[in-house]
Amino acid sequence: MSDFFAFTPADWQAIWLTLKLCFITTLLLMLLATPLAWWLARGGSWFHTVVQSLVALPLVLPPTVLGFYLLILLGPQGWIGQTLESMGLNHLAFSFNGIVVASLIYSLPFAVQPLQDAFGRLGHRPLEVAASLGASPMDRLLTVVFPLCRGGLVTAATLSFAHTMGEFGVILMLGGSIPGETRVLSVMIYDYAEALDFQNAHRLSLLMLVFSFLILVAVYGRQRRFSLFAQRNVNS
Amino acid sequence: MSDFFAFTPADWQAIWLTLKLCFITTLLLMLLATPLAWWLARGGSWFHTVVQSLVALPLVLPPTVLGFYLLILLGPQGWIGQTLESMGLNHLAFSFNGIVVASLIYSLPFAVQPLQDAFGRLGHRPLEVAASLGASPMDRLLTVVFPLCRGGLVTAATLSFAHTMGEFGVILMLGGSIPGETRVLSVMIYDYAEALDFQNAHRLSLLMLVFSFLILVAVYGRQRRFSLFAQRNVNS
Amino acid sequence: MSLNVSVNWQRDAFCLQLAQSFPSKGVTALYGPSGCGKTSLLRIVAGLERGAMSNVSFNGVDWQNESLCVPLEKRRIGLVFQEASLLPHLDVRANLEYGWRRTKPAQRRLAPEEIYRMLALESLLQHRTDQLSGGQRQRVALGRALMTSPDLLLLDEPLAALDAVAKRQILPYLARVVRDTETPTLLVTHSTDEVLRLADHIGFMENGSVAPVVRLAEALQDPSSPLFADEGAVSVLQGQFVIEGNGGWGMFSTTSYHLHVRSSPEYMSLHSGSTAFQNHRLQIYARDVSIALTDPTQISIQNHLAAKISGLTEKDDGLVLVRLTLADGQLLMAELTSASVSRLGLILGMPVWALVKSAALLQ
Amino acid sequence: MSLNVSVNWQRDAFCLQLAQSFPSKGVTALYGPSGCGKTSLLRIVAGLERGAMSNVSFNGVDWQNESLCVPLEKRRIGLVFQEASLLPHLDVRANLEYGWRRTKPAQRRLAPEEIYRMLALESLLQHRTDQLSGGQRQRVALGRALMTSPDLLLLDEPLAALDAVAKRQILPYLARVVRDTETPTLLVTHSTDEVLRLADHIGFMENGSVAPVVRLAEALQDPSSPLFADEGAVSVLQGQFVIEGNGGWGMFSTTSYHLHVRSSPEYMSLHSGSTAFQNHRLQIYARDVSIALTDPTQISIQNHLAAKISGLTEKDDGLVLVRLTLADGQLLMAELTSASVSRLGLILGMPVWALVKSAALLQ
Amino acid sequence: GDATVAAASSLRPTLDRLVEAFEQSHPGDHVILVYGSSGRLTTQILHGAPFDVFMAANTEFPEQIAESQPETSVPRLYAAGQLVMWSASRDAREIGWQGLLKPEVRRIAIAQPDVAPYGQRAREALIHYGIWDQVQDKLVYGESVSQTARMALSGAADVALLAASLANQEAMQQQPYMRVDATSHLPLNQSMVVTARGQSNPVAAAFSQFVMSSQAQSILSSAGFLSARQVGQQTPAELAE
Ligand SMILES: Nc1ncnc2c1ncn2[C@@H]1O[C@H](COP(=O)(O)OP(=O)(O)OP(=O)(O)O)[C@@H](O)[C@H]1O
Ligand SMILES: Nc1ncnc2c1ncn2[C@@H]1O[C@H](COP(=O)(O)OP(=O)(O)OP(=O)(O)O)[C@@H](O)[C@H]1O
Ligand code: MOO
Ligand SMILES: [Mg+2]
Ligand SMILES: [Mg+2]
Repeated sequence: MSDFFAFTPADWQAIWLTLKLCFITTLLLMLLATPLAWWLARGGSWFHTVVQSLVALPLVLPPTVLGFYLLILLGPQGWIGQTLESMGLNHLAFSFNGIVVASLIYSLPFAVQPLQDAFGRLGHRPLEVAASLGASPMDRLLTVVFPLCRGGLVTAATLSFAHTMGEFGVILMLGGSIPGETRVLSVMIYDYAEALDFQNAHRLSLLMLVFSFLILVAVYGRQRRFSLFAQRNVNS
Repeated sequence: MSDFFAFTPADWQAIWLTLKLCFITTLLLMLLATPLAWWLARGGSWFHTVVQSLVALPLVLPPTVLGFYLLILLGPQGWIGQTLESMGLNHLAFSFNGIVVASLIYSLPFAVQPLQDAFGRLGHRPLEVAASLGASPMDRLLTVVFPLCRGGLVTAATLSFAHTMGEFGVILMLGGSIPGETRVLSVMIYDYAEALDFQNAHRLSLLMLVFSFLILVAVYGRQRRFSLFAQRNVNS
Repeated sequence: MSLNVSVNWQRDAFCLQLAQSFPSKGVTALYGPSGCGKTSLLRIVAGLERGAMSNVSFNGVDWQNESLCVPLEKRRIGLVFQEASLLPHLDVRANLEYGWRRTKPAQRRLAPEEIYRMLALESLLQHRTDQLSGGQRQRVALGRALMTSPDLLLLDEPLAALDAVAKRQILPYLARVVRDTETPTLLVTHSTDEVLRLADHIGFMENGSVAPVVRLAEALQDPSSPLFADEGAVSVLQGQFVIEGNGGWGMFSTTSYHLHVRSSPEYMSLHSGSTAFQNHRLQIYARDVSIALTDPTQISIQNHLAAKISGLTEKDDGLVLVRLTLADGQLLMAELTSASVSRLGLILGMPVWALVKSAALLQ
Repeated sequence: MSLNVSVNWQRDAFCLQLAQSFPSKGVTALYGPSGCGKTSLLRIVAGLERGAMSNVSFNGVDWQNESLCVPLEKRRIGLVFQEASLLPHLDVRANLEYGWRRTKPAQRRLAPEEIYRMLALESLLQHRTDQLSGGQRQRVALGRALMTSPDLLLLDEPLAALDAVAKRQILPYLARVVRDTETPTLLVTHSTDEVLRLADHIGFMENGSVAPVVRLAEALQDPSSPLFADEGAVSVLQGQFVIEGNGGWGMFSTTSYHLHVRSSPEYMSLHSGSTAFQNHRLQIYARDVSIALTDPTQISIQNHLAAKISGLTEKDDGLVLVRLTLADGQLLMAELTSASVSRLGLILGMPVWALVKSAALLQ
Repeated sequence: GDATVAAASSLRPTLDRLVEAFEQSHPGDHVILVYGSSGRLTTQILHGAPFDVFMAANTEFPEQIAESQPETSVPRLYAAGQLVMWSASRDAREIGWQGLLKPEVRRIAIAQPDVAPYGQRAREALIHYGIWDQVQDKLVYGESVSQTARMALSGAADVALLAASLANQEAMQQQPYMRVDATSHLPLNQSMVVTARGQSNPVAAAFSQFVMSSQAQSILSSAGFLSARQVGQQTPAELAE
């Protein structure tokens, strides 16, 4: 067993990279998805509908194909890549920043949807109450919206984290599997499996599964305790 | 343009297969996820937490790796596959039924999470009211829970549908890309891209994007109209 | 035949503990201060608090005990919550018809049109529930419960959100509904007026327990009843009522005296056609009764009743509750200042005249 | 200086249309039937109905017009909704302190302990909101609004869910709070009693519009006021009150007559220390006033006032409202049956004795 | 009858033409082509995939299959791949191996050496020319040669080492390629097997025969492969030694 889990330096590098990618992506995603979901939850125009549909679209394409389009767009010849280059920055293909952007796009729907649901169901009353008690919009967000939408936030963050962890098609294409830069665990497991090196594939898969399972249990366990407290409150 | 969309018989076959897969998967998923989400939303034991975490786990593995494990499990050597064979049925690898099962597992979290959120937030009151008016549990489910959790149902179905549509790693591995049986659009697009046949890849990608966009707009548009009606009701 | 409930339920700091039999006929009021457990008790009767250790049986049928729990939808209970809980995805009509559709035709005793009319719901039928004001919502909730022609009505302060006018309009209808349809009712209320108008029995709740349920008339004998905390003591006389002329005025008579009293227009419209009613109840607030030593003339107070002082209870607020026995033996209470009592030299057994300024016909 | 509101708002079938100035001192009651738009009006004043075409200004500051809308949190409004809307993720103490923390220390006029005490919240502080009964929740909501020491209180039937005892206990404190802290208050209520106890001004609402706001005393002059629909007409006399002995009894005096009356224990405890009060209000229900042609003796009614009949209004229910002018010119109303009026031969200008059975000290 | 042929994706689209020719010369027979990475196809065959013939991009995987499924035919070398250098932005022939070290070449795409044979050979060539260590920071890896080609096509990678058969594709003909000297790396021998399942299928046998026909071999060599004859009629077993 201890032998089974004797990770190579390359493994450690990938583990570290994966965690970094997942944390950064989840963080950015929450920052990005929260205002977007709020806007989507509160508005009713056709424009909202269109944006909401666009957010979900990345789901529909096969990841490597999406990755290819991103590669064209974010690479040195693509207009985003070129724009970045002309600003003296690096284009995004084959870089850690690039796969963060790709993960953001790819996991966006998983962050937006639960948040939007939660915000939509919050209703106006708690916000009206807080406003009457002198809370500014930002204050209301932090002290009313977030605590009351905790379930949605947890779901959004968990799904984003897990999805980023498992995603590899986009990352493979756009990231180029560079050790220490874009070669995350999922890519590594994929490579092992392709090379029929199942011992290593099993080892890393198990690691990811156990680790993720523990995170999920921790997160859901906390959330569950909270939401049961809140349950009788629906009508108060 | 008309030329651009002149699909080959193989394309049509894949389109049809994809739609079939998506519809069947979404349908089964809703049937499966609804009781599961209900059970998860109403219970608070550690066992619930564990199950909830297990549901989300398929997200974490790279799809082809997940597909690989499913292949091992559902194929002629796997114990599920063997059990099926010993019952005189076919094992599930490389068959349409197999990729349905794979899609079910892979998209399960996207169906369960929004439903669970919606059910959890429903509260007990509407159910108590309906029970006092003589509605049996099934009746309450159909006439109270579903209408009131419509947002969650729509989100669940939409995410499941889109995710099944875009998913290809699992399908590729377990399904084997057999024309008319498991070669769905996403696999086909992937194949075109692999062959550097970008004209065909673009064509099919665009088809999927436009089609999905239209579905999403239709679904979200309807939902949005409904949820705005319901918004002032949160406290009634 | 009755509703039997026994509960022993500790929930956090609060403990609900009672073993009580509620009459399964007429209206039983549950009266008690905020937080004493009234809502909790109703929820247990409805089968909504499964955590609670409790035994409930209704008309001989076990609803809940250690081994069984009949689900709410099988109990045929009409439930109206403190806050209207309309189903937000249905419009008013669909809310109202929700229970109606689920009631076997043979069990339907009340016609929808009648319920709509008595709760003035006709004009609201097409509305969405979020277009209703608080009072309108509660009316719909009440109507919805009645539409199932329930075997037992549980009302948790159903009229609290109604304005005085609406309340006054609906009360007699509610009274008639529960009486005419013979729907036994448990009514949680804070309002003495509602108790006097609707209740046949009353159970006083305090801190998680209920005092034995008594007939309302009995409860009114007790000058220190919690019912009187708000409006003071009330007497209820039994007699015959005969309508004379219009405006609802008529004569309330017992074997030995008459009172000129008035019934409400709502009452009149409910009983239009008949003019004489046996066995009616007349409610007289003690503060509306004065005492004279001789029968005064040249005074506007019409109803002068000969009585004998059968009790003098000094209260700590400087008022004296005088119990008067009328010629037919019924009890009438008068509230006087102790200054008046000593000025008039009132003592036990003294014959006096009771002057009744106003009285209200109940039932 | 006042609260000016003008609204023209069509919402579905309902149209709210008014241009009204509300006094920015004391308590202004909004009184009207269910569904007449009271809640809608309060929400507009609070800035919660942005869709509504409306102009709102308060003490000279524009809160809302075509081009601007001061957000609710900048208006320093205390808001209590019809249904308690506690923040479910906070416990009672945190709910109460939510607004307090967000109030600049310089603006805090009310100490939390005082608010806790007056609303009996001390024992609830550690509870979760879902452990409260309906009445307890509403008390917390009230306390929470007061904790911000608001410039304007908007109360939407805040006491509707309280039981009679709790209501009676809290009312005088609420009255004192709005008075002592000089917090102008808009109070939506269905209860005449609350109006009489709390309101300085009153605006009658009907079908989306408000009649001009008048002083309460003025509104009480009108025998057909909607306020009287429930309890009948009420007179309010101005005078001096001197406490005599205990139990709250004392003498209410004007230049020309005295009445022996009693104030409530709650009132007493609020004013303990002083014994004489100028300029007090005495509330007398017309149904508590009888008329005698000669000053009767040997009767328990203590307060006999010489008066002259200045009006006789026959109502359609067989009752006559008699307007009496007292020696000092103040108005007192008596409700008699038309039978009594004709029996006594009452006519305009006739000198009579008004017998006041009971009276309540207001303010 | 029908036969299903699983083929390494680097055979696309050459094999399409080959199948066309087969079907013309064998009327009534039909071949269903399933492309994929050699590794995945091997895994699938080991787990019961319904493939009759497997044409790999290397020799190891067919051997592995033959070993674990005894009914499998003896692996047979049918062609060898050729490694080329290609760039979307310039003529690869002018870059040269040392040119890869210049700063304007920022990214070099090769197939993942642990997974794809072309990647393995690319690594060997880079080692052979003594620049493996220097180009480490420039390397990006495609999951297959095809993905490597797409990285170069998109311009995101400045240079790629890939299969001649891909560089011959219409999409890549905008720029000429530079053939990598075959002596700089081990040969890219590719072999095929008729699977255990295909043994009973006459079409599978016919097709595997056809692949070795001169007609098929010339299609392969015109697409950028070395025909079996060019590699020398060695069996994979002999090659391994
Ligand atoms: N979920 C809960 N957990 C713990 N205690 C609770 C809970 N719900 C209510 N309580 C407590 O139980 C007691 C009874 O509550 P209940 O709602 O039955 O009172 P009530 O008599 O209906 O009051 P009201 O007239 O104000 O509605 C209260 O003291 C309350 O604090
Ligand atoms: N969202 C809405 N859309 C359309 N009409 C509405 C909406 N909300 C309320 N109304 C209507 O507006 C009118 C006024 O409602 P409002 O809530 O202001 O009444 P209210 O005077 O507060 O009544 P109550 O005393 O019963 O609370 C009602 O007739 C109601 O039907
Ligand atoms: O097995 Mo391949 O030929 O690298 O795609
Ligand atoms: Mg209650
Ligand atoms: Mg209202």
